[in-house]
Amino acid sequence: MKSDTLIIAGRSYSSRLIVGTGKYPNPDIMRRAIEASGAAMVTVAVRRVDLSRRGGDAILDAIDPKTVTLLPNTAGCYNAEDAIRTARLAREAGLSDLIKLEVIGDEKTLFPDTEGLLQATRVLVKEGFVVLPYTNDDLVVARRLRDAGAAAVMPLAAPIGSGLGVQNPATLRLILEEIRDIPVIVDAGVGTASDAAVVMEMGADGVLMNTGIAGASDPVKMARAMRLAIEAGRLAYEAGRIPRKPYATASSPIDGSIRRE
Amino acid sequence: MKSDTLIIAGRSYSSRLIVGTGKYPNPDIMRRAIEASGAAMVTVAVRRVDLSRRGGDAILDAIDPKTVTLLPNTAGCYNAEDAIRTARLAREAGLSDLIKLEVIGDEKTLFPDTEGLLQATRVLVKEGFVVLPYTNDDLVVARRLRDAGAAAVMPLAAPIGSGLGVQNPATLRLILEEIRDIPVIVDAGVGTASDAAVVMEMGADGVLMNTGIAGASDPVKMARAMRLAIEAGRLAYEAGRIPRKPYATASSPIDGSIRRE
Amino acid sequence: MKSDTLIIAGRSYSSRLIVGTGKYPNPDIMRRAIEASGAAMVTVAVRRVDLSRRGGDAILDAIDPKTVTLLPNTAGCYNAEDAIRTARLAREAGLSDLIKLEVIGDEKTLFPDTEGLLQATRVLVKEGFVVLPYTNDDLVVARRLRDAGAAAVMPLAAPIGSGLGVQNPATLRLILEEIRDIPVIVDAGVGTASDAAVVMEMGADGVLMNTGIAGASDPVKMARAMRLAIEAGRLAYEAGRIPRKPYATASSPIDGSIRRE
Amino acid sequence: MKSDTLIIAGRSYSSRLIVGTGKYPNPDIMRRAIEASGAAMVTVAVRRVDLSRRGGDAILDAIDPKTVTLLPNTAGCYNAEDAIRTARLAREAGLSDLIKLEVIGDEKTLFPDTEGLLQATRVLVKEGFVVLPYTNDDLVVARRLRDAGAAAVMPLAAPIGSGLGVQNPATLRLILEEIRDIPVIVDAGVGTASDAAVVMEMGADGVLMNTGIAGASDPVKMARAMRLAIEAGRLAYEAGRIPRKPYATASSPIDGSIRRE
Amino acid sequence: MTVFLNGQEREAPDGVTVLGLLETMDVRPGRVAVEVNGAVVRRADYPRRGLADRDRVEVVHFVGGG
Amino acid sequence: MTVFLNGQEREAPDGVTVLGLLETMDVRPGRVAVEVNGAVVRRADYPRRGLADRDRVEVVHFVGGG
Amino acid sequence: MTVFLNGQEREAPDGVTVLGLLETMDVRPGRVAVEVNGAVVRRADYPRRGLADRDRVEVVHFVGGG
Amino acid sequence: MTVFLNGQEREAPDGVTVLGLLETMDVRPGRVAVEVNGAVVRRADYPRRGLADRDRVEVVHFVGGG
Repeated sequence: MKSDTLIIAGRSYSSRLIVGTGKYPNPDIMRRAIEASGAAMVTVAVRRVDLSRRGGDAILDAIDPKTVTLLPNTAGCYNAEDAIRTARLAREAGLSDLIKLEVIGDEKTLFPDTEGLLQATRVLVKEGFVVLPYTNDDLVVARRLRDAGAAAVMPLAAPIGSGLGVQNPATLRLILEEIRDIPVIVDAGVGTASDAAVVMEMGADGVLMNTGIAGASDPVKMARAMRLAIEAGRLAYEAGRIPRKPYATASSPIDGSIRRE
Repeated sequence: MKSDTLIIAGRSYSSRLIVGTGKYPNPDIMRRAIEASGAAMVTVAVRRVDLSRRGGDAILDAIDPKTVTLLPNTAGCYNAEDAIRTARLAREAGLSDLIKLEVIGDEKTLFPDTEGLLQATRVLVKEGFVVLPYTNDDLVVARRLRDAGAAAVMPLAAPIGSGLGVQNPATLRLILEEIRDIPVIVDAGVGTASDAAVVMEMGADGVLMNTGIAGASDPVKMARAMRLAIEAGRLAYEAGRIPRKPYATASSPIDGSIRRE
Repeated sequence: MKSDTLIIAGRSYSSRLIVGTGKYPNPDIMRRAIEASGAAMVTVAVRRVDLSRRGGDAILDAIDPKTVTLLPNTAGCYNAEDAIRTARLAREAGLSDLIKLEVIGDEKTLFPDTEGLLQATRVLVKEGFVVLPYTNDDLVVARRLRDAGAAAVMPLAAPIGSGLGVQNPATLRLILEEIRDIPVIVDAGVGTASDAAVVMEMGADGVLMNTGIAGASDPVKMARAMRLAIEAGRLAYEAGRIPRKPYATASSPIDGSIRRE
Repeated sequence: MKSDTLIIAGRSYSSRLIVGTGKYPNPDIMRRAIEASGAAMVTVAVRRVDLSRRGGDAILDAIDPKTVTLLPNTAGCYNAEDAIRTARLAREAGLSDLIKLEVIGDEKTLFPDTEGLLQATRVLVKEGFVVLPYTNDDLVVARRLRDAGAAAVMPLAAPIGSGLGVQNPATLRLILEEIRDIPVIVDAGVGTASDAAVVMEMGADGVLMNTGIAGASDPVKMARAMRLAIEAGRLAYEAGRIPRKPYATASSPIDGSIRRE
Repeated sequence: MTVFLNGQEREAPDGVTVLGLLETMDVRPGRVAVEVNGAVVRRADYPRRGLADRDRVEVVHFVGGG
Repeated sequence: MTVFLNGQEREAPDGVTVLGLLETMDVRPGRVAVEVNGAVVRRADYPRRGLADRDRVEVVHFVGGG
Repeated sequence: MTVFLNGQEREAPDGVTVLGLLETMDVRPGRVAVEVNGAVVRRADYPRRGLADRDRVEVVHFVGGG
Repeated sequence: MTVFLNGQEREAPDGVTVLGLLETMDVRPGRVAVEVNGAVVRRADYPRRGLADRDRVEVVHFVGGG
């Protein structure tokens, strides 16, 4: 069904929801939550193998890359160079050119360093990566990322893990109006189902989230809630909502009711 | 599934969504929208038979009271007396004691006259009605309706047909905290899917809407959106959302990332 | 100056700010805060004389009823009868027919019992009181209070002492549109200066507050802030603000700037 | 009085309000509005002399640079180079090294191009300018501007001329928390007095506005409103507001009221 | 005789019953409710409830509403 | 005799007036209001309004409030 | 010779100075700033800074702006 | 010789290959990526890419992340 299809760099994914794999209570809950979410793409981080703990390839034991597409990220990189190195390693470790590009500019908020992000995007696009940059809600930066060849732009709704929902609908709306040739995927800050629905109703092409699901009291149930919310939001966007009015409009007929004379 | 069950006056309904039957483009779209909504209860208005147009029982041709429960309303009544008369007629015309009680106090906003509402509730409860009063977000009134024997309280989110969504989450939350023995069903003002999800996430037992679906560009699609949104909101409520935080929390591990030395 | 004049029941007061006298750290700070607020009217409560503590007429030692008008309240009354008795005692203890009428319906929120409020208003208006009822943001109730002869209506912005500011601008705006022949004074819930300015910009005739000033870290400074904010809000209301626009409009000339060729 | 003093690059200004000089109905209203605003600094644009209209030095006829400090801007510049050239011309035309630096990245929103802004800031600081950059609400950019030697950072509240007020309090608050050694002056988007008060209550050091005053129905009255609002907001910030609470707290004593037995 | 049917003055045969009146209106009794002078008439009573001159009769049914 | 003064039982001289009662309490009559058995007593009547056994007397004044 | 003054082509006497050009424009030198070929000319240099054929000259001043 | 493996100094046999190093670590080569002195080593090259003294080697893999 068209409402559910997300196309990135010419490839179709059967869900508009991308989920992270961090911070779950245990691998089993993660696996069941991913399944309940219906996600076709999941993010993973790139980290040094822990030499003291032999084995421990937990993430690929829990997730079958044949059923979901892996989207490696460059989380934890604070400059373009580290992000580029991490992207190259991710490509070697994985199976595709997909990279969720993060160049972080601030430890407390994890807000992107947009200068570094643009720089890294330009390098990685030239190297053939399918770059999905995590950015802020700056329209000018979004346009430059697009012009630099990003395969999508992924503005934040709110700080990573904050659960605050869309903090500035006006700027997000401007990006959605402007960026029409590649997907706009809202990445970070979604705390609950309605936050996801709001984003989809604004016309976003998809939502990426991790903590909102993994940190819920019942991650599997929340994963299902998110899946339904994203479908609901997309359908509402397509269905064309009623205009907002300051006064009431009766839904029952005005005439013919019983009145004392 | 428990998440979807709404219990009113001891009887179970298979959906938390109640939909109106007014203002659809045509009966066929209405029928399909109701089906797509999954609603188990639909509202109808009570009006004088139009003597000039013979026949015309359209609503009961389009809706089969064996598959959905009819909930007659007293829309258009501006005082307790008219509402009481209308309720009695509705019971005679219909098949049950259910009544969606409206006593309107203002033509422009269709806000309830809570004095008249309390008065009519007291009378109708004594006559054996299952009274579902449309009220505002006044906690004191909600408690009195409950104490008067109402089978649910149905506070508005915003003016009828306005599509504004919950205008005062704080007062609605107070009602949800206080009224725990009978359902709280949010009635009126829901404009789009996320509005419905928000209400359910606050812990509402159900949502009643009409214009939000009937007035959408594609009512059938919006009906499905609302159904999913209500399920999503309820699941999110049950799943226990993450707390809101002013700063970020990383979803990928802090340590082990690649950094220049 | 006209912007600063509040007229109640035909009498002019030189400030649109009415302040309470409860909860100050000490009488001296209260006196200085009232002075800094510029208020021409202050509220007082009616309480039993404490027989164990001789003397203790503190409030009238700190406030000179010749320089500010006393507005006794019926705070703490949970039914019309208590409020009526308290109003009668207040008239005897004081110098005027002014009464700030409170009939409380809930201990946790201190929301008004609007049924009892209407009842008490009707009785006290007949006895010649100048009734200023503390009410909620229910338009229908506001109109009935006006029709019952109230000298003003005083809807809350938010719960007493909560400091939340206007919780539902839409309903407050409806009251301000409807009630034009008597003052609308927003009573309760103002937490800081901008909250007061917002209310005045919406067209309120005045603001009544207590905790927002008395509970601030520096009550005297906050009193001055509130005075200025109320003047600012009123002036902005009279000055006619610019319309809100989704996009930018340059404030410098478009043409004639220096550009590379 | 300390509350009213704004210090930029070691120099004190007697008001926290900076006003623009564009878009007034006529020079006389502009002059009176500036006076009513109490501003000690006013912005001007740099534009080509109109060779067809001889004379026409209107702005310096209306404003006496001895009584208010001129702050030339680089409005209309869409890249660092144009902004730098304009700044140099402004210094030659004027009397000081002050420059309000704008590098615009989008015509519809007039949002800044933060890459170009950083670049121009670095150049102009080296040339001895006192750079006041108009920026967005990006914390990472704000910190870099500071580190590049900007004399203040001037994040927008909303698009220039939009009158929307602070669109993202969370991000503005983060900037105010982080940038403590130079002033944070909110530039653009203030529509009415309460918008200005809100910004000052958050701890901003000043506000720069133009359209909010010049475009009001009565600019002189609105100028006065803005002056008072900024004082009120600053005083409230210093006075320490009460905490927000979800429930009520009585302002009159709990005990000793009259109750039926 | 004259009855006020849904607010309109109408001629009706002397002593007509509620059921008789509904039949002259082509209304199916199973889907309406009837009030005479402000009091509901139970459906079972339609055949025997006679009307008097100047009675106010309301005949209502369900229509679409919210 | 016994009166209930602000809810507390108190002994008072037989036939004491409101004014007399206030004086025993050290209360300045000018700043209080008095209710006896639910009805307000006007200030001018304090000297002549006598109290009876088991009367309920309320003596109130203004305190700080919002 | 020809100069480009504020983007417009203009005839000017050979070897005219910035000051000379401003005078032909009736512009008071004290309130403007001048750029020749992208570089600012200091006010003190107006009398001696000569212009050459096809020079691009910008003459700007302050106008109302925000 | 000494290599810096994931930031830690380690002894390694002279001339060891990337594959050899991974084997001493008990790491399955199919699930990791390797960087030597800042440059990625393709998986096919692990058996023949020899390491030198003081080489900086990074061995990474996928872990849970958002």
